Formats: sequence, structure tokens, C-alpha cells
Amino acid sequence: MIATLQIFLIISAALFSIGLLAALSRRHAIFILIGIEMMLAAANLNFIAFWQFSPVRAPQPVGVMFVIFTIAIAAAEAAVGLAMVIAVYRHFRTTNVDQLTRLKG
Amino acid sequence: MTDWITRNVWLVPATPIVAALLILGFGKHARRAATGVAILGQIAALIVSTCAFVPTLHSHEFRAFENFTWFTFGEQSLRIGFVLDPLAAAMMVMITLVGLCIFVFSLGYMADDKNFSRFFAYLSFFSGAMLGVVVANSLLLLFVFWELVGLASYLLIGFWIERPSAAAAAKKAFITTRIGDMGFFLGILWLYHQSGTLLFYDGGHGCLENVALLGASSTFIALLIFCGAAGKSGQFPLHVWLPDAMEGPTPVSALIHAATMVAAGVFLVARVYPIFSAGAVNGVTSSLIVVVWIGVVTGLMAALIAVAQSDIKRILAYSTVSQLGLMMVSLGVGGVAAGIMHLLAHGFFKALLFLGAGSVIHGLHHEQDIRKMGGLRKLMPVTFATYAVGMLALSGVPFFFSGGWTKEEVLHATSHWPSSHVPYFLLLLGVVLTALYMTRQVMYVFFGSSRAGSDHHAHESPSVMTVPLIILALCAIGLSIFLTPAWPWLESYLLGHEAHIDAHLLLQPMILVSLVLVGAGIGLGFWLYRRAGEVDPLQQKVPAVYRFLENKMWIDEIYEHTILALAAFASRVSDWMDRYIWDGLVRVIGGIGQIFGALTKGADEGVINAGVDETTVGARGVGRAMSRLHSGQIQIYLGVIALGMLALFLFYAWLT
Amino acid sequence: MRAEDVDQVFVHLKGWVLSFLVGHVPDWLVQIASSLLNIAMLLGVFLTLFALMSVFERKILGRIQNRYGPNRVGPFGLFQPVADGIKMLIKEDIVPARADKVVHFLAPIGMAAAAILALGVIPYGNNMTAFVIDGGILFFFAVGSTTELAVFMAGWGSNNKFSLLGAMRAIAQMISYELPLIITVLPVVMVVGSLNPDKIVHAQKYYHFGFVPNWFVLTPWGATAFILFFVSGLVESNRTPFDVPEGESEIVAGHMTEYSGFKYATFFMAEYLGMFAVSGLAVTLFLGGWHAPLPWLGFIPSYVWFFAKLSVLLFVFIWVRGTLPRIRVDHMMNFAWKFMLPMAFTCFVSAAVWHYNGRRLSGWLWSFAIIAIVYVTLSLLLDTRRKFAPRTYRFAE
Amino acid sequence: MNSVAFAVIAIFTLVFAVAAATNPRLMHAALSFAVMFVGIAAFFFLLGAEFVGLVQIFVYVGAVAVLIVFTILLTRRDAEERHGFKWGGVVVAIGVFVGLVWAILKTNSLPTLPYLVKAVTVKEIGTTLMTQDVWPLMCVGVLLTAALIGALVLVMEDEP
Repeated sequence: MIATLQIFLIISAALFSIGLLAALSRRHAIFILIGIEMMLAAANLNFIAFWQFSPVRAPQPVGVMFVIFTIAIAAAEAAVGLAMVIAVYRHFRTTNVDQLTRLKG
Repeated sequence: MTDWITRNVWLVPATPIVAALLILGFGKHARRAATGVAILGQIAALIVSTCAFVPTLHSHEFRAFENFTWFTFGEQSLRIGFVLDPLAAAMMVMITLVGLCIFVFSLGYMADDKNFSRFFAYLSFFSGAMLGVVVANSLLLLFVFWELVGLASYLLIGFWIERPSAAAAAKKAFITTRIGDMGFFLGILWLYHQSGTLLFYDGGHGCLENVALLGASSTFIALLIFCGAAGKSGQFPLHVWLPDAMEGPTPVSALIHAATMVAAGVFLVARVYPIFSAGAVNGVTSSLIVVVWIGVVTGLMAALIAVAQSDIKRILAYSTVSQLGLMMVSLGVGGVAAGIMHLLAHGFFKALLFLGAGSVIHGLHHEQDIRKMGGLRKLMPVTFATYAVGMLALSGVPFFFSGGWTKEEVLHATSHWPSSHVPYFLLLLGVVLTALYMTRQVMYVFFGSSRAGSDHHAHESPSVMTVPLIILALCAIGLSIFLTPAWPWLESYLLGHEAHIDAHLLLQPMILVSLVLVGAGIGLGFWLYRRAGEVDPLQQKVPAVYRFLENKMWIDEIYEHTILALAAFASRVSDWMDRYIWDGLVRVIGGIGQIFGALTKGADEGVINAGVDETTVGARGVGRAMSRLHSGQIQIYLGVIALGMLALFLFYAWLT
Repeated sequence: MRAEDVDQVFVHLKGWVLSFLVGHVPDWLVQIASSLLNIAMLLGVFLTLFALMSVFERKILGRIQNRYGPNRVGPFGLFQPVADGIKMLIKEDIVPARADKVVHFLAPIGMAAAAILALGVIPYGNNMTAFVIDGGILFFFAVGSTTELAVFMAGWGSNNKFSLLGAMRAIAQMISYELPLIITVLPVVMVVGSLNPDKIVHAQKYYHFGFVPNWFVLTPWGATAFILFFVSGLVESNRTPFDVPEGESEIVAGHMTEYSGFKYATFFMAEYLGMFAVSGLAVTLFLGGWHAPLPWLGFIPSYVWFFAKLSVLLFVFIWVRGTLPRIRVDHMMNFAWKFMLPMAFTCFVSAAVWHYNGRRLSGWLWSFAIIAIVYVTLSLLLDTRRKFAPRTYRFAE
Repeated sequence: MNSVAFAVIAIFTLVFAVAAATNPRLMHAALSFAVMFVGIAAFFFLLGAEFVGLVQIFVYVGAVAVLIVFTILLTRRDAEERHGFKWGGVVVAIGVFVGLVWAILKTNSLPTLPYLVKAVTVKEIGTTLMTQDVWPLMCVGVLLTAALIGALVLVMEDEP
């Protein structure tokens, strides 16, 4: 097995789908966040893979820069998201997203 | 020195803004420091702008600009800059001088206010933002300062936030001008699309230097920019916020109406005048025609409304609207210099009038109804004298008062407009009306005997308030030296010509006309209101007309019943659609099924009954399923998004 | 034998061992063998050091407290660690019934693994770095930050309120002091222009005037940063006076309450290894790494110098432990956020002034002045004006 | 060597990812999540971006995972999931995965270069951050500050 771009992309697709799975089928609000973080990590993997396999060599490591900023933003997102989970838990006494349906039509 | 100032003209707006930040930093209790910093900042700005004014005197067609790159995105770079030319220099001096007088006046007027230092911070900020508008050399930078002016006006109009009316007025001013700004912003985008630059002057590459490139779109760009100008300068139909802005403290009204906010619109039109006049035939373009007619309608309408108002500040507010209309007409017919001259002169005497009104209000303990005033001539002699100067200047009495000369210039320019003569005659009517309502106001406030007995406490204001009045009055008179047709120095300065002395021009038929008209207006006013009581004489004679005017031609009400009603109606319609159509559709299906069931029940109860029941149940099920789509469950929404992605994949598969 | 050969003896030894493999096995196997050798060496050295440290700590503490310390097993009690080890191994391994057993089991392993990995990037001598990574300093902290997770696992897995409380305290103090720890490293990284520990050591190899070493601890910012780093290191390794998480009078033994036997020993070992790692990093960053303090002492092998410096720092660890009482938890947090963090940032600014002033005298004076001003200001601001007086007993007498 | 390491890392990462997504015990899932990020960091090492890998470990294992376990601790009442799994999500996820893989295999716009590590040095990243990407860096700084304050405000107790 030779590591090609396609294999990296397939692995990142798998990670993305697992993240989607976590976000879609778990009832605990934290898992939606975990799923989103996984999807972001999959995107990061894609960035790095595309950067590594790109035929043109840019003077700046563009893919790496993308990932660094994504990580920073994902960290901010996780902090705020988890704070929201705590705030929601305080208010509704649950983190089960099935029960958090105040916005239903 | 001169070289240095032309490169660093940004200092002029920076000084008051820095002062504002400093004051905010000092905190609420540093009242003395706040006033000190504010006034020092204003004095510094005045000195710097005077220094900047000097080099523009020496050479004709003087124009210095300093551009730099703000940021680069991709291959585009956004450049902004500052410009110094006669237009900017004259405006700067006027704004800082008038602003300084207003600041000093505010010392006395606002002395008892608990948010004294905040007031001065806002005031400094306001003045700095307006100076920024004046010196900006890029439409984008101008727009930034433009919005800062809007923000400052919002803060200041709503300064007494505890009054609901003030809060509402601030909101109204903000939203109304925002409607115009929307158009302005679209105009900016369009201009950028067409010309690729937003710099006014860039050594031959600026957008004002290559207006021919714009082609046919220049008309639309000009009209969109005019939307913004109309919003800020209170032109019909966006003038409604300006009278309401009287809810702010009187010095704020003075600043808004004289030097800063409303002047911005007129200034903007003058600044981008090449866009308006691009491709002009005989000095007339379709965009300029719009400007003229909007100006005429505004001027006449506001003058008519002013005749029937009873609030001292509202009368002045409508007079501002009317004068702005006059300026717009002047710009539209090609008299740019005349319009700007009127703007400058108006800045001085309108500030004088507002501060005089402020002095009266202060003396009468915040009484604003002119029908309850009277006989203040003896009680407040300084205020009266200076107010009379302002009133004569606004009415347009020629020879001695700056307003007379500039108004005469405007009329002169209008009379030569090749497109139509109607604006000219309407403006003449406006002159009469202006003289009439100003006379009415002075008669009510200063002559006769006291009404309603609220004035026995009246007292002359302290010198901190009267000295600015005197200075402004002297300016209003003194400026006329530079304005006479015999030696039109200011006009030549603005146009970049050499000024010539020609004493013959002092006496021309036009002056006679305006003298007669002004005399008629003043005389009519004197005669009508010589012994006016609590009830307005006009109200007794023609009550219907008076009521029509008193209620500002019901424009606010018209807006409320058309535009706002339309918005409310639209929201009600969508609410109703939600409630009945979608839900109702389901019920109708169910209902049809039920009717059908009822019809067949008697005929074939045993056979069809079950089927009909199924239909209705099914229909109800559809309804329930549809409402279940809005379950409020985030995961289902997310899943739908993922399914959408899948659908895109399928679509892609189908394509390839 | 020349001095260079003595210096490189371990490097040559490894090359000699690997030379048997080259040509007979694939290249990647040689790489793995090389790494394994490095790791084996690392483990061997530091586990021995751990054993020595445990006995010397007890003996030094004994001297400080005017008693002998262990002196029964072997000569001078040197075999005490062997006896301790046997005792730990044959003790019963107790796992609480309601514990989360997987987590409970994995916590000490994670902790020890992190500590050993962190030891890997420190250069112990000339050409003696186990893992050569361009971002070695970052690696150190990245691995070090996983310790927090291990501590949490220990606290959660034990299903005991003291464990959980202890873990929370430990994580709180580790996160709080991780900031000053990392920020005090930044000036060195900035001045050297690299995150690579070897380059940092290399930058300190020169001597001023022929005898003053170019160590960063001898600059104003470096001295301050070193002290801050050392204090933060004390906290990170949960040593007295910052051993709040396992303060036995308050919460039994913190996150280690429910551990016994070999797992407890692993925790204990991980803590000591962490201490070695922090001290080793301090030596690398501030004390010139493996360079000799004086140019004519260069004939002594580099690793000797490294371990000599390390032992001095370890002695200070023990000395502090024997001297200072435990600090209250809220005082400790206040100290981190209100004093350590601002001072760490000050070091950064001061180093920038020093560096970009061309390292001239004015730069030295400026950087000293900046630190002095901030220090004085902070001490004035943080002074609680509370007077300490001799305690008076009103009823006891 | 590389393909072996690659396969090992891929299996390791995906197994822990699945564990993180499906383990009913929250704490175990969160810890698997942390381990999964170690796997992703290993991928980054393999692809020559070791700095990013280290940052990934530092941020995710050192910070985000700790945050997550703390949140689980603070909302302990729901620490175990009693109700079942939603199988609809599984179907959707598998569908998306199949679609993605199909697209990856189908497209011919991907460069088919051999695997040749070109490592990026920390210095290069630093230079780029300070020159070309200095504005994004500032923005991220502001964003992180805002997120910090926002998170604090969100979890602050209401009583004074």
C-alpha cells in the first residue's frame, strides 16, 4: 500500500462521516460538539494532505497556515460551545438534545 | 510649515476625536477637565485649520492630497487619503469656529446637567467626525466619517435618554438617515465597480478626475449618492427626522443645523459635483434636475410649515430644512460656489439663531412655546440684539448681512437656469415666506407684552453664553464683506479665480427685487403679528390652512399610514399565511374528505365509511407530519443538511 | 584517549551496536532499533536516578530535620530503594468496586508515558538527544499537557470524592501555572530564534571576556524567567510547597487516594520523572545545557556537566521541600494570575528590549529597569497591608 | 515502513474515532476522542507538518479534552446514556461517506504525485505568520479573547 492523496482523502472522509454520526445520533449535547470537532479535524487532514501533494510549491506553507487558524477557531468554538452546554444544563437540568426543543414549530 | 500642514491635514479631525476619547477616559466626575480638554481640542483644531487655510490662499486651483494604502486583498488595494482644497479649508474654518462658539455656549447652557462631561465628549466627537468628512479624499473614508457623524448625532439627539421622546427622535434620525445611506453605499459600490477607485483626486487617476469613464451610469451613481445627501441634509422626503431632532439639547441642535450634520449632505454633493455634472449639456443633467426639484419642493414646503409652528426651535429647524433646499437648488443649477457660500454663511447665522433660542429657553427655564413668550426685548437685550442680526441675515436683508448676499447669489444662479424658470419663482416665494416666519417669531418672542406669565423669571444669560452670541453675530455681519458682488472674494476663492473689485455690481436689479421681497415679508409679518395673542392670527383667518401646516402637512402621518402600515400589513399577511393557508390547506383536504364521507355515509355507510375515515386520518397525518418538521431538534436539522449534501452528490453523479 | 572521545563515548557505543544491523536488516528496522536503544538508555538512566533520588531525598530531609534518614539497608542505606521496590511490588493491588476500571488502570500509565516522552527531547550531552524534533520545546509542552488528562482520569476513575477533588485541584493549579511556565520559555525562544533544544543549547556556548558563560540565566530577564520557571516547575510537579492536590491533612492523598501497590509506585515515579524533565528543561534553557561553566573546564564530558547541573536543581527541590510549609490553595491561584503571569510577560518584553538593543549595555540596563519597575509596582499593588504579629494565646496560658 | 506506519495509524485513529462516536459511557468516549487526536497528530507527522501535529496535541489533548471532561463532570446527571442510539444518523453518515468516497475515486482532478515528504520548519511558519498572515493572526487573537470572555459570561453564576 502506497500512501497517495486519495487514501488520505478517504480516511478524512471516514473521519468526517464518523463525526457526522456522532453529531446526528447521540443524545448528549456534548457529542454534537465532539462530532463537529471531528469533522473539523477531518478538514484539517484534507488541508495538510492537499498541501503536501500539491504539484505547485507555494513559497508559503499555505495549507499549514490554514490548519493553524482552523485549530485556533475550533478551540474557541469548543470553549464557547461547552460553556453553552453548561449554561443549558443549569437552566433545563438536562443535556439531552431530544428534550431541548423549545424552538419547535 | 505650509508644506507640512498640507501633508498632515488629518490632524484637524484627529484633535477633537482624541479630545473626545480623553474625556471619556477621565470619567464622569472630571467636569472641569472635560470642558478644558474639549475646548482646547477645538481651539487646536481651529488653529490647525487656519494654518491649513493659509496655503490655499496663495495659489489658485490649490489642491493638496496625501494618499496611502489602507489594506490589500488579493490584487486589489484599497487606498484612502486626505485632501486639502479651498472647499475643505473654508468648511474646516467654519466648522471649528462655529463649533468653538457652541462649545463655549454649552458651558453655560449645560452647567446643571449631570452627564456634563459625556456631553462634551460626544460634542467633540461630533465635530471631529464632521471635520473628517470634510478632509476625506476617498469616498469610502468619507462614508466612514459620515456614519460616525450619524452615530454622534444619534448619541446627542438622544442625550436626555430618560425622555421617551428624545429616545424616539434619536432612533428616528438614525433610521431615516440610514435609509439614505443605503442608497449612498450602493452608489459607492457602483462607483467602485465602474471606476476602480474611490479616491477623489489621485494625480489624474481619481474618480472625480475621470468622470467621463463612468458613462451613462454616472446619472444613477449620482442619484444614489444624492440619496445619502438627502438623508443627512433633510431633503424631502427624508426630512422628517430633522425637526424631531430638536429633542436634543439646544447646543446640539445648533451644531447639527449649522455646522455639522446637515452641512455634510450639501458638502457631499459639492464634493462629488463632477459626477453629477458628468456629460452635462448646457450645464444640465438629469441628476442635477432631480437635485433642483427636490431642493425646490423641500425649500418651499419647509418654509410653509415653519409659518405655522409654535415651538421656537422647530421654527428654526424648518427654516434649516428650507435653507438646505435652497442650497441644493443652487448646486443643482450650477451655482456650486453660491451654494457653498450660502452654506458657510448659514452656518454662522443659524448657529447664532439656535444659540439665541437656547439663551431664551435657558432664561425662561426650558419654555419653548413662542406663544407663551413675549416682551423679552427689554429683559434680554444682548440676546435680542444678536437674535435680530441672525433673523435679518436669515431673512436675506442685503448689504449688511451675509445671508442677504449669498441668497441673492443663489437667486441669481437660479434665474439663469436654462431648463426651467419655475424654480426661480418658487424660490422668490420662499424668500418672502422666510422673512415672514422669522418676523413672526421675533414678534412673538421679543415684542409685545408677556403672555401666559411665565416670563417674569426671565433673566439675561451669563456672559459665557452671550459672548459666543456676539462673536457669531459679528461673523454673520462681517462675512458679508467677502461676499458682495463688488468684491466677490469668497466666490473667487472657492472657484479659484482672482477677485476683482467692481463697485457697479453692487447695484443691480436683482438686489432691488430681493429687497422688495424681503421688505414685503417682514412688513407682512409685522402687520400680521403686531398684536398677536395666544391664538395665532393666521389660525383665526384661515384655520384649515393653519391646521394643515401646523401638522407638518401630515407627512409623518402619511408615512405612518403608508410605509409603516405596509410593513405591518406585510408582516400580518405572512403571519396569516402561516396560520391559515398552510394549516388551512391541510384542514381543507381533511374537510373535503369529511364532506365526502358525510355525503356517502347515508348511501353506502358500510362500504365506503372505512375508506373515508382513512382519507381524513391520512390528511390529518400529513398536517401533523408537516408541523413535525419543525421539531426544534437540532440533530434532525443537521441530518437534513447532510441529506442535502448527499443530494448534491447525486446531482453531481447525474451530471457526470 | 582524547577528551572528545570521552565526550562522545555513548554516541560511538550506539553506532557500534547499530553497525551489526546495517546491511542485514531493512533500513526501517535500523531506525526502530536506534529509537529503542535511545529509549532503553533513557529509561535506564532515569529510573536509576529516580532510585537514587528517593533515597537521597530522604537522607537530605533527614539532615535538615536533624536526624539520620535511612541507613539500615546496604551501605549508608543505599539499597533502601530496592527494598521499597520489593515492598511495592508484592503489595496487594486494590481496585475499588465502583471504580471505572479501565480509566483507573490507564491513568498511571498515561502519566508515566507523558513524563518519559517529555524527557526525550532534552539534550543530555553533545549529540545526545533522544528525539531530535524541530519543535522540541513545543513537543515538551504538548506532551506535558496530557498529564492533566491523566490526573483527571485518576480522579474520575477512582470514583471517590477525595480523588475527584484532588484531581480538580491538581488540574486547576497545573493549568494556572502552565501559562507562566510557557511564557517564561518564550523569551529564550525569541532570543535564539528556534524551538529546537539543541539550537538553544548551542546559542549558549560562548563566553564573554573569556570566562563568563553566555548563559541566559546571567541576563536580567533570564534570571527572572529562570526563577519564575523554577517556581512554576515546582507547581507542575506538585512538589512542596505547592503539594495542595495531595495535601494529606485535607484530602487524604488527592487523586492517588485509591491507588496502591505498583500503580501507586508508577504515579510516584511519574512525578519524579516529571520533576527531572522540568529541571532538565530549565538547565537546557537557562543554565547553558551541557556546556561547561568555564572555558578551561571543557575537557570534562558534556553529560557530566548536564547531570551536575541537574543534581544542583534537584537538590534545591529537596531543600525547598524541607524548608517551606504548604501554601493555601487560593493564595496559590492568586499568586499565579496576579504575580507570575504579569512577571512572565514582563520578562518577554524585557528580553525583546535586550535583544533588539543589540545586547549592549543600554539594553541590559533597560531590561533590568523594566523588570524592576514592574516588580515594584506589582508588589505595591498586591500588598494586602496585613501586619504579621506574634500570636498571642488568650486562654491557653 | 511508511505504509506500515500509515496503516497502523489509520486503523488506530479510526477505531478511536468510532469509539468516541458510539461509546455509551461519556467519559470513555471523551477519552477516546483525545486519543483519536493523537492519531491525527501522527498523520500530520507523517505528512511533514510536525508543528501542526504538536499544536494539535497541545490544543486538543491538553485543552479541549480537559474542557470536555470538565463539562461532563459538571453535567454529571447525564453521564451515561440510557436511551438507544438513533439509527437514522448512522444511515445518513454512511450515505455521506459513500458519496464522498465515490466522489474521491471518481474525480480525475486530483494530483497523482508520489508521496514525498517536504517538511515545513517552524521558522517558515513563524515568518509566514508574521508577514503574510499577520492580519488573520490578529483577528484570531481578538476572536480568542472574545471567546474567552463569552465563555466566562455564559457560565457565570447569576447571583452576585
